[in-house]
Amino acid sequence: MSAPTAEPAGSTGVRWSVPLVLLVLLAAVPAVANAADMGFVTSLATRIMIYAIAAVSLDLILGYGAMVSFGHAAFVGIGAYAVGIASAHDQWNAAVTFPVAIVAAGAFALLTGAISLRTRGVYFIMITLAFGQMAYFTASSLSDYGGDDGLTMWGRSELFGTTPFEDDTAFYYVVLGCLAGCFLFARAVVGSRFGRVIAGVRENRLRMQAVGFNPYVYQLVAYAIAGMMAGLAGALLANHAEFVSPSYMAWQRSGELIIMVVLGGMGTLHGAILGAIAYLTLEEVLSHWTEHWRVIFGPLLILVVLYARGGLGRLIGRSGGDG
Amino acid sequence: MTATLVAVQVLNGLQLGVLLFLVAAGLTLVFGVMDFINLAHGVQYMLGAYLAVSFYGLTGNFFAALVLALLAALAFGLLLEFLVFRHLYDRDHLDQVLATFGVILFLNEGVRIVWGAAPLSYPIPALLGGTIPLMEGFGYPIYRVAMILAGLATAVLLWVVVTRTRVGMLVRAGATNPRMVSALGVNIRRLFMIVFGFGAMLAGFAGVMAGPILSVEPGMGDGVLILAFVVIVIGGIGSIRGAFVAALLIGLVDTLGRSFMTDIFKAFLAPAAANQVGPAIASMLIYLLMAGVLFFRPSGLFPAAGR
Amino acid sequence: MRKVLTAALVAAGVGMGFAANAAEPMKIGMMLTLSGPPAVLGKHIRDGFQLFVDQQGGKLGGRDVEIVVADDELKPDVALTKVKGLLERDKVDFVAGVVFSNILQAIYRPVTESETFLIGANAGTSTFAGKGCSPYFFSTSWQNDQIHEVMGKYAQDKGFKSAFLLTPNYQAGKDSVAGFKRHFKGEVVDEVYTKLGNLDFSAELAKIAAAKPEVVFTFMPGGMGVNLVKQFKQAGLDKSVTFLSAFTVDETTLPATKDDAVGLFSSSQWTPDLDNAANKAFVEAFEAKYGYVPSLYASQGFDAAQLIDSAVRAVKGDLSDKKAVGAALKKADFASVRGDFKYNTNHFPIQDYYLVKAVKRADGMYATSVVEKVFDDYGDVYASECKMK
Amino acid sequence: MAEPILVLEGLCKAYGALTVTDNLSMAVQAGSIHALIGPNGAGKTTLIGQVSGQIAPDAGRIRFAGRDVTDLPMHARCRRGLARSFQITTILPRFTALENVAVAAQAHDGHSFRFLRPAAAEARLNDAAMQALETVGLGDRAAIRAGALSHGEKRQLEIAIALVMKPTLLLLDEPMAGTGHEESERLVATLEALRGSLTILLVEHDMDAVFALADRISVLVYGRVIAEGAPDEIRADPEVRSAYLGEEGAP
Repeated sequence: MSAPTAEPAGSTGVRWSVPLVLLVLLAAVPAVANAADMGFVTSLATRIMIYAIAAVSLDLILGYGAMVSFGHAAFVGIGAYAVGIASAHDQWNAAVTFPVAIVAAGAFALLTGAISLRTRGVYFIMITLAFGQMAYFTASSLSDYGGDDGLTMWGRSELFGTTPFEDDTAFYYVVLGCLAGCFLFARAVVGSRFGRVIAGVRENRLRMQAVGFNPYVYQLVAYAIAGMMAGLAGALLANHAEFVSPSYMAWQRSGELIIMVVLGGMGTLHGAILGAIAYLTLEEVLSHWTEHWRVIFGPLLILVVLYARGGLGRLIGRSGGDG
Repeated sequence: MTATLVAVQVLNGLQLGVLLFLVAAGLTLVFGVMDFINLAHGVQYMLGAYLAVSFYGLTGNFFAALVLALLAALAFGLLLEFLVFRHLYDRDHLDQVLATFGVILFLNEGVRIVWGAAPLSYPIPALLGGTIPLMEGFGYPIYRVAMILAGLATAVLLWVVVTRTRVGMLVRAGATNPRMVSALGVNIRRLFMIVFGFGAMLAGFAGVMAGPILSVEPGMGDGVLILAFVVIVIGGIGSIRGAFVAALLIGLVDTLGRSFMTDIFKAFLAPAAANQVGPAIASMLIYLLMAGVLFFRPSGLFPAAGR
Repeated sequence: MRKVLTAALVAAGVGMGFAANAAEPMKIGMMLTLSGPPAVLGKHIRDGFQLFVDQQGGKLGGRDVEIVVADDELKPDVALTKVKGLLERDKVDFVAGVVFSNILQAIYRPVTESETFLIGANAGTSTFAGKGCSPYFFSTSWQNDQIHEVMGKYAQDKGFKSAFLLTPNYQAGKDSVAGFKRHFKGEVVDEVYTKLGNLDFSAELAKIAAAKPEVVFTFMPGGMGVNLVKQFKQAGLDKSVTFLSAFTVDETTLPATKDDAVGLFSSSQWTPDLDNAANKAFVEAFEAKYGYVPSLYASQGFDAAQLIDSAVRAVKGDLSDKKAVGAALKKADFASVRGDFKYNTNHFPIQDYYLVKAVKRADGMYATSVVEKVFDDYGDVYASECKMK
Repeated sequence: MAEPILVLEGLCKAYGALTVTDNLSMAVQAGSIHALIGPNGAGKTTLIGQVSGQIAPDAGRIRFAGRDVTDLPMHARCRRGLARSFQITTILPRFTALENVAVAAQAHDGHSFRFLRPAAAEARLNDAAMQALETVGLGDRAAIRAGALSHGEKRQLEIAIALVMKPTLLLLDEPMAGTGHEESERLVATLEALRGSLTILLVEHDMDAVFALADRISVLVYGRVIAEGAPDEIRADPEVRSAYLGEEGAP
């Protein structure tokens, strides 16, 4: 018997067709870019996909769990620093550094989440900001690792002696693979027993307690999962930029991640990817056009809120979906 | 480290606290009464300062500039309410965040186009120009004392308005139970407009006051906005009293931390290590404070009842 | 509009491609911080650079020039993406500019490894003056430490006994303290590190008053400097303490500090009133065109354009032989607005450094003015670590 | 007689100067339907809150199925077989009716730290949920979003959610409130069918329903039990008549 799902967004068709189209388009980017002799687009798209991973991880807790983390960039930064600091000690093996990055970010999420999840609503937003800022100032004071200036990595990670990250196109597909993996994992999670509990707590915390769930534990685990996923994004970002910097953890970055998720349409997962693409592409295109691009970008965001309720994802879901 | 130095730093802390209170008061009202997250509150502070720059240029008089800038800030706040914010009252918090973030981007850049990227300023009025000698070779500027007094006066005024007037009664009721207020048949739209314009004016007032001692530059409101959010969350959303207490607390903790944290670490660390750890801890002190407060009181120090 | 269209098409994954044409003009990418509070520094560099290009009728070294400006937003990873755009999309022949060290850190490798010439018009990180020096990197500014060394040397020469050091808590701040201490041997009564972007210095000023130093040395770029100077004056500390600074009192902050800064000391390799013909012409043209007084940043931008011009002219516009271009750049065969200018082995300038102070000019504008020369033909200490010859 | 399934000993709860539960003691026998009546403001919902674990009492103990549960949080009591419905409808509005019930079934069927397998495909959960829905007569409404159900249906859904957990003690807080006559009758029939298979503590204003269902009735006034007994005894009790029944004008 096929029961309908607890997922709030759109029909099954939209939920799978939009991300599928997105992934196929993304997979074609390097070939098109190379054919057009614009290798730089590959680099831009790599960065967009890395942010998309972070945005998907945020949507998992924000869109499905109503946990608005305003310190999400800290997880990205911790993942990046794990790889960067390892490189400073001549540890380049991704089989070591990536798990370390993911575990470190997850551990930070577990620790800070355990405290933050005592609060709700705006208080939760602000306490996660507080922890993000603490991470930021800590990274800024690591003078052995460049302090505020950041740390240049003199290369990219290796994997058992091979260098799959060195070539920009190969690295692109590594990132794309990670994005697809994270997306599919997140999709599975929101439909699973665990995801149902998370969504249930968002809907009505009291009801979930009254049927025997301890919301705190489930939210904490979800928070840690999101932190780990963001940590992976950070490890990729460090390899992409070959550079790590405290600015990865600045509150503005956390804010941008929230903006991406809301812009794309929260609680859909593919909306987060769409939001990251729209936000960063618009920024790139507009800023290449005029120095004062924010004068255009700002009102665009307002228009999206006023006229595209539910974000860009819903817009597509309405016009192109089968529902 | 003398008693005088500590006293001066306490004064400095109060002055920062008062400034934060002026910004936070409007923010907490708008949030508490309308359940509206207004990220654009910081740019309203910035606008106050920029408007004062222009009006000072026109009139050459600080107080004339102050009055004109306040009126302009009020008008601008109402304009924003009309154009953008009123369409967002019944929306999700995150929609409000996205839209008001758009307002920030637009205004920060707009200010840069109109007034240029370079920092600007206007002088302290001659009337408040002197200093009060507190230490040898160091005077405490009278202007800063005036700022503290003006801030305290505003706090008292707000207290009177909120506790003694009909609008204030509605505001308090709105912070506790917004649905009830509209059920009372009050014109909620008008109440929102009043609160919003008033909040914008308070933020503008803080901007005007800060102009002569801080530099007026694009983006100057962003950092203040975050601090104001820290203040209202520690104080408890919707609570003017909470905002006042929290603002002074933040002002004092931040100032005293910056002044003495490194010295404290020097007591048991090598100077080089203390110079590294001290400033880092001092920078995150207010965030530690916020995390600590929320750990023990998850709805802030003075939670509005019923929320 | 074409650019927008292009980028949009490519971003959508259906780009057609506009291959670079050999007959097209020489392209120069400028990587500058043009948003947020420090935007004014980037603006000065760009205006200075643009002025020289305009004076040459839109050409450098006889070739038509197209300038592509990129705003790094003071975010290293944004800078990295954009510099890749400059290199791979725009196929620029030179990258010029870079205001902040962390941005230089982020883009240094991609630019130099692609064998594109990087003309640093401000940030002078020690790594790239020493071990990390590159045949593709040339600076038209200074190595970070040197400006601070000027102040340490001056304080030492004048016999000041005690100093209070105040800088933001980040790497450049710590470097500035190290630079100051290199020559200053008196007592450092306290080192205070403030949060980057700190607005209110009342707490620090009270500490200075309590510590009673003879001089205070500070490095507070941008808006921080404006605040510090105004508050320093308001507290009346200028009467008892000598104010020495670096990148704090200059033409980017003087429009805001005005009279409060007059008489305060700073250090620089250049001022608007520096007495040489090239400079007189530069300042006059700059003020006529933009209506504000140029700063050292503007002068560095102007010299960066002059440097490129001289090298392109020397190779007769043929940029294919990178070695020849590098050698031509190394000669620095142009009349720098700062007077003496030649390159050290690490491609940082060997030049003079001055003690300068803020003055109000006869025309009512505020500017810096030379007080005395502190170093003559001075190179930085990291050059010995650089393996280039 | 066996030990009562629920024993309350000296419960106290006050909000400021207002005492809502005043040194209250009572017991509920296993397998019975025990009704709790009283005028508005008597403290019935607060008492249910304390029994379920939503509200912590200021003093006193709560024993459930032979164990002291006073310090256990709500979800832990629930896992021991104590289920409740709410006076104010408390459901998951964006979940379907089936999912509302299935998620409750899930809480009592193994653990929920399963991340990959689609919960919607777990036949055991769906079957149990469907059965509970059919018990309350919502079988044909399973695929409707809970938020879109009628008020009466939402009340029935609450019962289904409680039933699927197979509780030993079911706390029902005004299940008939706001429902129509037919729906009430249907609910009475549903509860009647459950008699004997579990214990029910019922708070209800609908006196027809109370006297039709209850084995025992406790009357709560100002946080105290002023009378307790079989329905006939309560009906005859003059104190109850004056304090409560008379006021309400009920039979």
